[in-house]
Amino acid sequence: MDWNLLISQLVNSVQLGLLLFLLASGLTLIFGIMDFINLSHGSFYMMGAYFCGSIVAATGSFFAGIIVGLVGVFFLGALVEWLIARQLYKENHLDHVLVTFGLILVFDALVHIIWGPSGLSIPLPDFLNGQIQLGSLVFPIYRLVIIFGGLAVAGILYLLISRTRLGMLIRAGASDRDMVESLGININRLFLFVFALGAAMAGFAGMLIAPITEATIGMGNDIIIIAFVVVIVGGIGSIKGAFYVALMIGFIDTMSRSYLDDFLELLASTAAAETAAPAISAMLVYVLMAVVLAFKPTGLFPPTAGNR
Amino acid sequence: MINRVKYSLLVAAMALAGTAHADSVKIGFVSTLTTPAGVIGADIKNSVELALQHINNKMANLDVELFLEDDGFKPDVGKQKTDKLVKQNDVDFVAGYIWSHVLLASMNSVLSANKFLISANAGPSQVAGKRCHENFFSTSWQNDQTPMALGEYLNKEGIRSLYVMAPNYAAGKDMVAGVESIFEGEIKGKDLTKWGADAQLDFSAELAKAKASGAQALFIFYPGKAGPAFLKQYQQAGLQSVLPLYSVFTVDAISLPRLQKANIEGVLGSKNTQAWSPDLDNAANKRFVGDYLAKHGGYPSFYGAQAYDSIMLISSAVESVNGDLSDKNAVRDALRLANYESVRGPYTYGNNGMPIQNFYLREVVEDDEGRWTTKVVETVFENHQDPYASDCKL
Amino acid sequence: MVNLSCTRSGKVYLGMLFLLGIAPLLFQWTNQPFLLDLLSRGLIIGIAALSLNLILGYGGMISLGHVAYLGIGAYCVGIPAYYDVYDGWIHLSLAIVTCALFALITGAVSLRTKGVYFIMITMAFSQMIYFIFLSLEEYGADDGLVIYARSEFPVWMNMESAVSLYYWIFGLLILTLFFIHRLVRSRFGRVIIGSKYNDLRMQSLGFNTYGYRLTCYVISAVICGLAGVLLGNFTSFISPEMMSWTRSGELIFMVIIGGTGSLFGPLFGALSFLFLEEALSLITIYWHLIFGGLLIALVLFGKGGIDAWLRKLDK
Amino acid sequence: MTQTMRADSVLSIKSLCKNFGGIKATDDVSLSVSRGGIHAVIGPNGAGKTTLIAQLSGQITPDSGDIEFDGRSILRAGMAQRARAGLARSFQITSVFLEMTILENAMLAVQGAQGHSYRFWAPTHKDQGLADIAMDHLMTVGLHHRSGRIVSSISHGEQRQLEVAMALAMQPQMLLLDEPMAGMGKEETFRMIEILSLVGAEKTILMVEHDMDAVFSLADQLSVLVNGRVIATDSVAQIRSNPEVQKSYLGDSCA
Repeated sequence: MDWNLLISQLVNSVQLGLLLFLLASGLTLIFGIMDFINLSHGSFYMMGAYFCGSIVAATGSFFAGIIVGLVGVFFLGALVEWLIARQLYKENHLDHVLVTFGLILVFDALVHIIWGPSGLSIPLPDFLNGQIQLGSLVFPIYRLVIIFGGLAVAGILYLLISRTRLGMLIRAGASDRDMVESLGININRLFLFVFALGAAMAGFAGMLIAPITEATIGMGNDIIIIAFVVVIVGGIGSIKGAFYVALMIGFIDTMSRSYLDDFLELLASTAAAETAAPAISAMLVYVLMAVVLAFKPTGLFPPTAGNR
Repeated sequence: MINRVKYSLLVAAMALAGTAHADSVKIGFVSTLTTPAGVIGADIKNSVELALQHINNKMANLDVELFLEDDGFKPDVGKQKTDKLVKQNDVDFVAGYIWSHVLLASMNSVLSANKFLISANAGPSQVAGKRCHENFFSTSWQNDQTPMALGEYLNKEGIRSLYVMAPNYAAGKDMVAGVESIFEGEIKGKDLTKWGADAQLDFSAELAKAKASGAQALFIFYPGKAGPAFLKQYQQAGLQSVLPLYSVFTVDAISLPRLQKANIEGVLGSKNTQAWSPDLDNAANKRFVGDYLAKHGGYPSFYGAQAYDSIMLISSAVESVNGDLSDKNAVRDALRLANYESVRGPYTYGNNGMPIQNFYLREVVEDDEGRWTTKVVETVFENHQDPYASDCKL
Repeated sequence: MVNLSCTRSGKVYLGMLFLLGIAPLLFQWTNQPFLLDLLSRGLIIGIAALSLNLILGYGGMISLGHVAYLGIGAYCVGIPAYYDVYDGWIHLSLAIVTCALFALITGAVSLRTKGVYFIMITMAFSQMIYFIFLSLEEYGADDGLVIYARSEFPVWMNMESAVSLYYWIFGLLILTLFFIHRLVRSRFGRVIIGSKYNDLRMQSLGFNTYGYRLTCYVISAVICGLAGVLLGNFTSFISPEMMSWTRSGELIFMVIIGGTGSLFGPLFGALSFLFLEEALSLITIYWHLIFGGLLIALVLFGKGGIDAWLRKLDK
Repeated sequence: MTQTMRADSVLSIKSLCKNFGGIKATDDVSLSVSRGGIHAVIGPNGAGKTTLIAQLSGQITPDSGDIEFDGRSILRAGMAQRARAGLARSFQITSVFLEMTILENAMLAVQGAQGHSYRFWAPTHKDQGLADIAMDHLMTVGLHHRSGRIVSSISHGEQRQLEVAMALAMQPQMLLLDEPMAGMGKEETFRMIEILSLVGAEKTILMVEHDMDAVFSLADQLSVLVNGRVIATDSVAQIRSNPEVQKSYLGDSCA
């Protein structure tokens, strides 16, 4: 066993898990509170990356890109809520899926028109581009930045949810919407805020990953399905569930990508193992979901509702 | 309402098909215009348009009608579009195809209709070997050849062990097979990563493995958008000093400007192999690259060069039969001669329609105007034929 | 239940079916082989949409994994053909058995969940199938499998020519329509419809709805698998890409565009979807923008889909 | 606790308990419903009446205790199985099929009583065997002349009547009625009392009800449920004069 490799892969899996959490936490809130399935949540991830990339290109400052990008996605989220999502909370899930799928197409095409098909690279400031030596291990600094950024946002979200009045309302909304309404809260404004907050977190995830993978069209469409898996397995509306499951899926995905082919070679020919390994490691996430739902049909951490 | 729409669509489609001229050369061109890979398609489109401009949109005094189709990076869509070109537009030639799996899915539609298929990029081993066809010609290469050239160079450099990474699809497997077939050292490890519209772009786990493997060098094949993403992560992981990078079809005129923008200087000086380079010294190439630079402000990619050649190849055949496309045998014989000024210099065709051509080692350099581009260092293979030609029974 | 030929919408539907029946003659006459292709494809997808509508529209089971069966059906042509087994009866029976088995197993697990969880677990199972085929090096994996010859049947019913294949498709379409028409009016169908509206109530009426829903799910999967056999023959190529979850999403949209829970709606929803896709992509490479906009507008303003619009004729 | 165990009891509930996150919704409930009578369970809001019905019908599984129906424990049977065994239930919130006609609703219930429905071909609307029986039950509740109406277009009271007709159509031994008068006006309540007294002559009924007038005019036996516990079970007259019941229930809510 190569311990250095194992530790590197653990770090990588935490990084992936936190990115997933940033996406999934907003998704699970929107899902839990508004009962709204937002397939286009991944579009905010993409828009975050593009906003940030444009600002970086214009100002040369990565941090300006992050700040302005966050504000931009927050307002974009608010706009989508106000224009479209709000009309649909009372409709059935099928309508949500249809409309938000339409939104994905619209966002992708808009990005294609505005930024072209080639994608946008986001240069990092030099001090983030290097590596850091910890004992015999070498980590790319930026990967650690992603981890700290993700943890910081998770921490802020935790404080917001557990320590503030707003958080109390959000928590209450996730488990019992009628209760919040009966408290005389302006439910429209709460929904608007939650939606925009979720969008901003997704956008933040996009900004974090874009310096590595570039901002590209449709970059959110693949990861959003994994984020949905996180939400479902974690239990709809459960931030805690989203956190644990995101880390778990990050772990499963990274570890299977790094060790599965060696393992499969014990069972099948090398050529077959090489082809099968990436597919099977991608499949494990779905196997996990199916198994969890088979035994716990409402996910691992369903938010406990007062009445049922 | 929808019925009326449907009806008028039907009428429109019929009208569209009815306008086809009898006195024109019809060329269908399939590439990828949407999805992030659309950036390749854009370069190809520019080059095809430039080629048509260079021949004044005429072949043997016939107007050229070009039907550009988008495969959406999906084999089944590519096949659907190919069927449309063959059946509705009744084209004489179908050219293009960036992706091997799209070509494999689509080729039967063209060949069984007794039309000519000119691959401007994809060169899967199946087409070169068992599934070869007399109406198939390539203006690119067979997938294995370029990595073979690289493997040859690695041997010469005395590199003894290698880690290999490529996307998990037809071309990726061919590339890996190509380098493995000729590399004499040890392959320390290999990763085939998820490809397609939702390709894997975060290579953290694989890079960590590659580094831990203790290999002397890293071989990769990451075309399109995955290339820059990979190179960035490679640099961020600080692997330049530990694990020198050798690539095929990854560092090109599409990725270099973006790498330059992102300050990925690690790529400067890196080596790759290719059958073409923008600095190749021949008249056709100078005209192509010069005009492309003037028109679009950047270098054309090898995709563009091959697409440009595909139009020129077709043109040469149409000219030689004086526009009489009904004589398929004559057209085929003319194509087989490759009697045109290719931007890669002269080459010939093997029995399987694959070029027999030179392969060069190229280095990434900065040109006089500060743009990053590639420059030929040496010729690795001369008049190289692909290894599958012997499997082809033509 | 009113008879089809008595209402104006019914007459429109029957008229369109008639047009579909004579379409090959029209296309041959006008020399439009590609339109026949387009229509063949449309009808195959249409059958798949009808089968999805059986569980989604009538049974309220929103499956985001239905294309898996289309893909399994197609691979049931492709894999035997890879071993030079071209007997059509083998292909058909293989597709029926495989789809039924897979539906039985996955349905038994999936139907324990409700609502969004059902949507996601069906998606998970179809992704598994997608990745399984993606991992099968022998059958082309990512690159897909080219099918070099069509399924073989006795001469009088072979599917060699484009027209004879079209009539195969048309035949299955008519059978499917008639079967679903009878099914939803039978005792079984009433139970399925009842459990869509109120599953608890159905149980309290003594129906073990789980069993009925599972049966319905299996029937729907088998129909979709048969459409898959035709799809494999039609495209003569099958790749895992054809089973990705987005394609299942598209299938749902076809059902909604056509009108959920209506007999003919999904068929014409599928045809409109595909024609629109084809037509818009002719106009501009940015066609997704228009298409997406239309989908949004459809939900916000066009309740009930094509079927609802046509039914306005009846009033 | 008053516990009357008679030999001829159809349904007997033994020490039934159900907790929801620390709240005792059903707290050691024991009851016995004798054959042929109307047994009513009353209690304030949140006393656990609907939870009790839900456990009897199989919708909710109790934490402990036993339910015997017709001498056999039905604890392990699912909802559908209990319904087929002759224990029919109506719901507090009207849950007839709004999109179907009155007749179609009743026919579904008849279908439920007639064994399995794995019949895929013959259309039900031509099935005279189903329709005739359904019409009989609709006649009992007085809806037969409106059988073609879509349920969403009839009044709330009529929907409640349809609920009862559907429960009857299952040909049960016993009916579990969850607030059959819920949300009804005076007229409608009166009509329902009439129907239920007619039905009660033939079937055993266990009903949960708020409307005291209705309960007092219909029930033979009464149980009072407060905070998940049965505080009294007795005849109507006895309960009316029971001081504890007066204090804890009747006094407050029926001012």
